[in-house]
Amino acid sequence: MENSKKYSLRFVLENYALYIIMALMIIIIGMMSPKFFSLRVLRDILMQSSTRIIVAMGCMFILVSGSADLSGGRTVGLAAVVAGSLAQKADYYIKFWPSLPEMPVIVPLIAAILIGLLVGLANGFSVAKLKVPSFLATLGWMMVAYGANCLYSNKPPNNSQPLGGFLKSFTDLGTASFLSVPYIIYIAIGVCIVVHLLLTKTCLGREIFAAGSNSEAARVSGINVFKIQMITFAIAGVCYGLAGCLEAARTGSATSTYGNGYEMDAIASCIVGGCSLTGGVGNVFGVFFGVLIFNVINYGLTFIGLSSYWQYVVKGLIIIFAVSIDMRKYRRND
Amino acid sequence: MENSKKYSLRFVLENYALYIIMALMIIIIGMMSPKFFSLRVLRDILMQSSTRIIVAMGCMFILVSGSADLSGGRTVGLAAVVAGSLAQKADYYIKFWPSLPEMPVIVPLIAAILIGLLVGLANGFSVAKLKVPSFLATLGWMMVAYGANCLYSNKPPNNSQPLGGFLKSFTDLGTASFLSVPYIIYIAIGVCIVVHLLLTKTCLGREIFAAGSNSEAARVSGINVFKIQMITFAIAGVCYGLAGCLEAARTGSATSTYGNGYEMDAIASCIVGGCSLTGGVGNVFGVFFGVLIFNVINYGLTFIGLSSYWQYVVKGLIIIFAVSIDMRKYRRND
Amino acid sequence: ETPTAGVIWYNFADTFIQNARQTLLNVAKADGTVEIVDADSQNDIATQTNNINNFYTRGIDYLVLNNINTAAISEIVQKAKEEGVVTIFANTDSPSDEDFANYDGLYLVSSRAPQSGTIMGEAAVKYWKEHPEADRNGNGKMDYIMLLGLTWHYDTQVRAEYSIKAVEDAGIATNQIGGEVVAEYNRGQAQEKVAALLANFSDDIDIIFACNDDMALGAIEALKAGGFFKDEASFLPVCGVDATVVGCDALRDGTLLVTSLNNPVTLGKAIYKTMYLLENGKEVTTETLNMKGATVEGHRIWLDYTAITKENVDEAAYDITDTTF
Amino acid sequence: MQDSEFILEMNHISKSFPGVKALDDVTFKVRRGVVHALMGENGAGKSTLMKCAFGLYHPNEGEIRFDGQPIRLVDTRDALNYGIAMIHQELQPIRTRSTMENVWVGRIPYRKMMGIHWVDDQKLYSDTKKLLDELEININPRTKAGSLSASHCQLLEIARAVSYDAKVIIMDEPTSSLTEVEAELLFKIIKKLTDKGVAIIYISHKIDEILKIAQDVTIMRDGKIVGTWPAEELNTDVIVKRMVGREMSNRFPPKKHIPGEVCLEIKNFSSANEHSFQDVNLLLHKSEILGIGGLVGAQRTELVESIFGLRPIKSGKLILNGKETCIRKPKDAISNNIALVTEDRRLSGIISKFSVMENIILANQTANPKTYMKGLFLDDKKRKADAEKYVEALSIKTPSIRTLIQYLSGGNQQKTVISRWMLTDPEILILDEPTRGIDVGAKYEIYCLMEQMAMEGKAIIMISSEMPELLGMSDRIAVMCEGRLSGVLDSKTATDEKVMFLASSYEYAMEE
Ligand SMILES: Nc1ncnc2c1ncn2[C@@H]1O[C@H](COP(=O)(O)OP(=O)(O)OP(=O)(O)O)[C@@H](O)[C@H]1O
Ligand SMILES: Nc1ncnc2c1ncn2[C@@H]1O[C@H](COP(=O)(O)OP(=O)(O)OP(=O)(O)O)[C@@H](O)[C@H]1O
Ligand SMILES: OC[C@H]1O[C@@H](O)[C@H](O)[C@@H](O)[C@H]1O
Ligand SMILES: [Mg+2]
Ligand SMILES: [Mg+2]
Repeated sequence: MENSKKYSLRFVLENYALYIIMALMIIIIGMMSPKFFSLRVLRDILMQSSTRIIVAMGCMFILVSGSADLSGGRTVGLAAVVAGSLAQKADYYIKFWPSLPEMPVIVPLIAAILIGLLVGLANGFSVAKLKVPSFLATLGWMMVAYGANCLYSNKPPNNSQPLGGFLKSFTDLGTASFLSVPYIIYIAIGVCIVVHLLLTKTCLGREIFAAGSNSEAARVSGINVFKIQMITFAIAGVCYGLAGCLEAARTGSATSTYGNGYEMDAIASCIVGGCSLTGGVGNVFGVFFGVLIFNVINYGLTFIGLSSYWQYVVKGLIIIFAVSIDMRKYRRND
Repeated sequence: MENSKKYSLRFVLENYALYIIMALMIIIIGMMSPKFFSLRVLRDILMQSSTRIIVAMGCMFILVSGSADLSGGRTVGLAAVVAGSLAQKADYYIKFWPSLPEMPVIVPLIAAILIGLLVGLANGFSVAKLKVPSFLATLGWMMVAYGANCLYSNKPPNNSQPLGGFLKSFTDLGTASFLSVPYIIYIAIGVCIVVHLLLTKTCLGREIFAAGSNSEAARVSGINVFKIQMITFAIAGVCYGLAGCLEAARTGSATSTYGNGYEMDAIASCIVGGCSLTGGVGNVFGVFFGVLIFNVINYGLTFIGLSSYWQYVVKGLIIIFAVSIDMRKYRRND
Repeated sequence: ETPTAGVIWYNFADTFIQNARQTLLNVAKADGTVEIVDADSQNDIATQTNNINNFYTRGIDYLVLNNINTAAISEIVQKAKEEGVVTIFANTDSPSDEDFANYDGLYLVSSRAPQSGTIMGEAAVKYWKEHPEADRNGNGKMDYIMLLGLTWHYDTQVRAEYSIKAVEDAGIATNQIGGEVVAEYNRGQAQEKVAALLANFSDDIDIIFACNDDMALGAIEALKAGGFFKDEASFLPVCGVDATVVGCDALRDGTLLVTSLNNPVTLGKAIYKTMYLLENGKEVTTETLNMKGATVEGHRIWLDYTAITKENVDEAAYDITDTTF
Repeated sequence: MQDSEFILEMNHISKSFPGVKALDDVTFKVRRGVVHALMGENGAGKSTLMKCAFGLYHPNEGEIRFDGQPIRLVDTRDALNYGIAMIHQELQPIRTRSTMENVWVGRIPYRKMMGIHWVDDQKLYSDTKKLLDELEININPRTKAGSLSASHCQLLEIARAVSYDAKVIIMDEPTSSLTEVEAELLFKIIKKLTDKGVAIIYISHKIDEILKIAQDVTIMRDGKIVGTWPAEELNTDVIVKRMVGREMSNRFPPKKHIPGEVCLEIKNFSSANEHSFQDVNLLLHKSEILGIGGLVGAQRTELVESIFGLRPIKSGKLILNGKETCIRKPKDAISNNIALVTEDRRLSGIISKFSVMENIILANQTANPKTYMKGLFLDDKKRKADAEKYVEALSIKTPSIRTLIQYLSGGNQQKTVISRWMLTDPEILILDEPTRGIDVGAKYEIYCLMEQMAMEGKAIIMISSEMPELLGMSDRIAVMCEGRLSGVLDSKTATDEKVMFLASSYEYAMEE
């Protein structure tokens, strides 16, 4: 009895370490400032997490398939700028495309997604066909995407100014709410559900896992690894494109620096959420939670007024601490 | 005959693809601007590569041992600032440590190396003992190092301003020459030779390779994988620390942003040079060359006056192109 | 052989820099006296060091340096002297009098960075005095959030310092909320940080200073989401710097209190004209330069920041395609 | 339209790798519905030939015909589409996925809805269950492949190959990690398949098996075909002679060693893993070869790995030469002169990116670095000399000692790992399935080396699932069953039946 109880407590602690640490963090912050326990804070955190969740979902595909993707951030940036440039009011005085009429919100959305898809396909082709290691292939296309973004943004009359003057229908995407929950949160959760279904319930998903876990075994079993890699990179690209569009809508602006660093945040969140850089593992809930934990740390530390410098230190230590506790679950049997 | 000749040309093209591409690049740039063929350009490129080479050597240890290291850049930064703060002239008007006397150049050098070592040991312990995935462990310590750097730099009277007023003996480390070759180039080449000998000619080196290639087999063969990981991270840290000190000496300055992004450049150079993210492979010459090719691209594109936006695009495309050609050598036999 | 100027900007991704750069390129192309090649330091001192070196190797007649290595100014000047290249420090911390004495070919073309901070501070003081309700928690102190750009960046440092200095010089006590809030000149980051601070300190915050417009606009978005800017009563003063297009939009909307213009066109033209005058063997004086808002003191050419508010927002317009000088 | 008596024909196939001509004008024809054995020494080119037939390698020359028609295999999908399936010698399962997904990977049953292929998990499960039941394989379809033992992985591979409904199934050493009981199972499966007209290409080094199940036998040597014969015309000696190229009268060297005093004793050894071995007591003498027999899952591997410090124990004592010794990690074991050749050479044996030389000297170099150093640095001469000694002693077939081990044939990789440990000159050598995948000639050489070590006073523990080996080499045979030691037999009196009996019940008193 005694023994089994001890075992089960330890079991819970080890298996839910991350959740427990996050709960503790929330409790500590809440004790320092009870306002933390509010719907508003919850909504803020979810909102701030939403585009990152979408990026992380894209990134998860890549990690599960056994590659790495550094192009996420810059693709978000490129998509944001392109979407923004197509979402301006007709009478805005430095309109990016002066001759274009006002367009329904679907146009910038589709454009952003297509941009993402394009980068994704370029990545996929370089990795799957040209056999460039994914780290380098996506680094290369990241540079191209960023360069293209700078060139695009610099086009007169914009001349690298932040884009603004977006249509309300567009900014609503990122700021308006339904039942006091911002659309953007629905969208992020929707993406999570789709990704979850895709990865766990469809043949494609299973093949992605198989190819990522052991591409040699997948190949000899007749899986078209080339196709799988193209599709994963394409899906990831679509996620980045969507996130870019939402990022522009949410902030009401876009510049070429948008998205910078998101790829690292995404990879980190995925790994905290249980993905591995060697491929073949990952689940939507873990990654969702991985993003959340980073955003709770970010938000919480700012919330209590900790200086940015200390935030870096504390954040780094929390990550190492939390993950090292979390890792104990894999060591139980030796 | 016919056949064998064809084979051998193809063989050369495939096996030396990167070198050939670099040679072509140099020839093209030289044709656009003949001044490129000068000793001064060569010296510039080597000088600009030198700290990068040292960082990449550190990074190579980590990759060979089967981990990844994101902390390189920020460790360089921290070491640069600490070294700089100990290398100021006694009468400099915003002296970081007003009460310290002028010290011999060995003091900041040792301090920088110790800082690097410290970060390295922290990384190593987190990976080897706490079993935190190296990506997250080094990401965490990178944040801590950066936060510490910001806090340190922000100390009055410095208030986050770039450190300057270094002793000549210190800046000489990075700028003075012997036989018209800058010291810093000797140092970088010296580091390469030491690393080469260490990796290929010592038991430790072979054990690092073994542990990186198949850690389970290495463990069964009596290799202390914990020790190996600690040592590799420590060596890498020492390289970063040294590089940080030299970076401060070379630029005559140091701020908390020093080294930002060096880790990615280093990893990219290593992979171009033949390392793999899955561990167990890598050689000094390849990595040396990997760094060089990036620096030739950077230098050359600036030299011909290509706008930096186009540089991103061109650089990204060159990397993908060059590496995809290079990869053909692995496909010769199916 | 047309003389060549090697121009090094700290970061092409910076809107202001980009416009100054473009202006300089346009003017040079139209005029043809001096040819421009430029390089991007990508916000990194080591890269800047490389760039300087590369230009010397390549061979240039003028070096225009948007310097970020403010700790090594004397060394840079010394090296320029040795290379015999006329050097213009552009929009950065000024070399010292000794440096100018040391090298005759040294010039500075720059805004007075502290002005941008002072303009924010003075606008804040004006607002504070005109609006007794501005002390929202009634503690008699101006409770502010300071959004920092890149921490070590000279502009950030002086903007933060001089805005608060102007407030305190006016006899108003201040209180900083949230410590150093670093948002890297970035709108999204500022938005997220301010949202978090608002959730906790909503009733205390009296004003937000931002070291550039992008961060100010991020703050405004967060404030809007936090229930501000619904009407007169829910106004909260936010100050920015740069007078970007979107910044001016916010002035017109009545959300941004003040910004200041460091006119990139003036900077680009002043740099070019300085070289033009030197090429033609003329001295650089306020008169020979003959540009609005530019005053010459010895080899220092100072450009004024202009305070921009809702009233004079049209003055913020500039045209980078204008090549007259 | 059966216009050919052969289902698969490979004509004049050649294939080269850098430094080796692996296949040299090989012609190989397989009749319908028969078991066609392919035999040859390690490195003869058997796997390479089969990889060509499966589209994994592309021959430099030659033609492949299927059902009389010439075919071109761009990749394995083409082979599978034609109806060629393969059990791979060196393939790992998809460790992170379930058994059932491993079986059906690439062909997962689905239901189409809204144009999307939704996995039909129920069918996936029931199909797998049905298949496994039919084959009498006892694995839960939902078990993760990564947690299956080597033999279960092999059974999984077999199930997968069968599931394709192929016309030709290539089996590359399917029984190398199976015990005899499981091998019998495979033979039953093969019988069923051939009855349905499926042709089986069967590669094995176990001659008894071949004689039992094959109709045709092709023998290869050095990348060439020696010939093809009906199995009834052959016997062990003929096969060996044709494979090795010389007569081999004995399968085992004569036992000359005489066991001496006790050198290792384990008392009440229990694994920290409660599902593994419990309360094991065992003695090992100098100059003794102690065999350990048992069925798959008997926890033999766990036991020896615990002795070696690879796995933690909960309780028990280990007494080495009369002294109680604590071994927590392999390094401790090695410094006590214990060596272990592990069961799974891919997982814990070879360093695939190392050369043959470095693989051979790895353990010894780690334990005694000074041996290989000249001044501060490693001395290649000494390293080379040691490596070459064993390449010769075990006739490891490799273009050079600098060739990466991953390019060696399976059997030669195994020999390399064995040499690694022999080189450390241990007092106690533990071998876990040492001759897995090794040809008869090389086996004999390994047995000779074991005998020689025993003569020198060393002790050897050998886990083996090959009954002849167990009976032929051991002085005593410890038999395990479900984590318990069920008995120790003296090999002079031991028989197949006695071992099998003990292997299936541990409530049996010690004999001795
Ligand atoms: N990918 C490869 N690269 C280089 N050499 C190879 C490769 N694959 C096989 N070889 C070489 O081809 C020869 C034949 O190898 P193969 O694997 O076909 O032997 P095998 O008959 O299956 O032997 P075993 O009984 O040990 O499995 C060997 O000398 C081997 O070293
Ligand atoms: N329940 C299990 N979960 C995970 N791994 C297992 C389990 N059972 C056995 N294994 C692994 O399978 C391998 C062989 O298992 P075990 O020791 O039970 O068999 P054995 O009798 O040694 O068989 P063999 O004759 O194949 O060596 C070991 O590496 C062991 O860790
Ligand atoms: O000079 C650097 C800084 O310049 C400011 O004018 C600008 O607002 C900031 O974005 C920052 O770039
Ligand atoms: Mg107040
Ligand atoms: Mg084989």
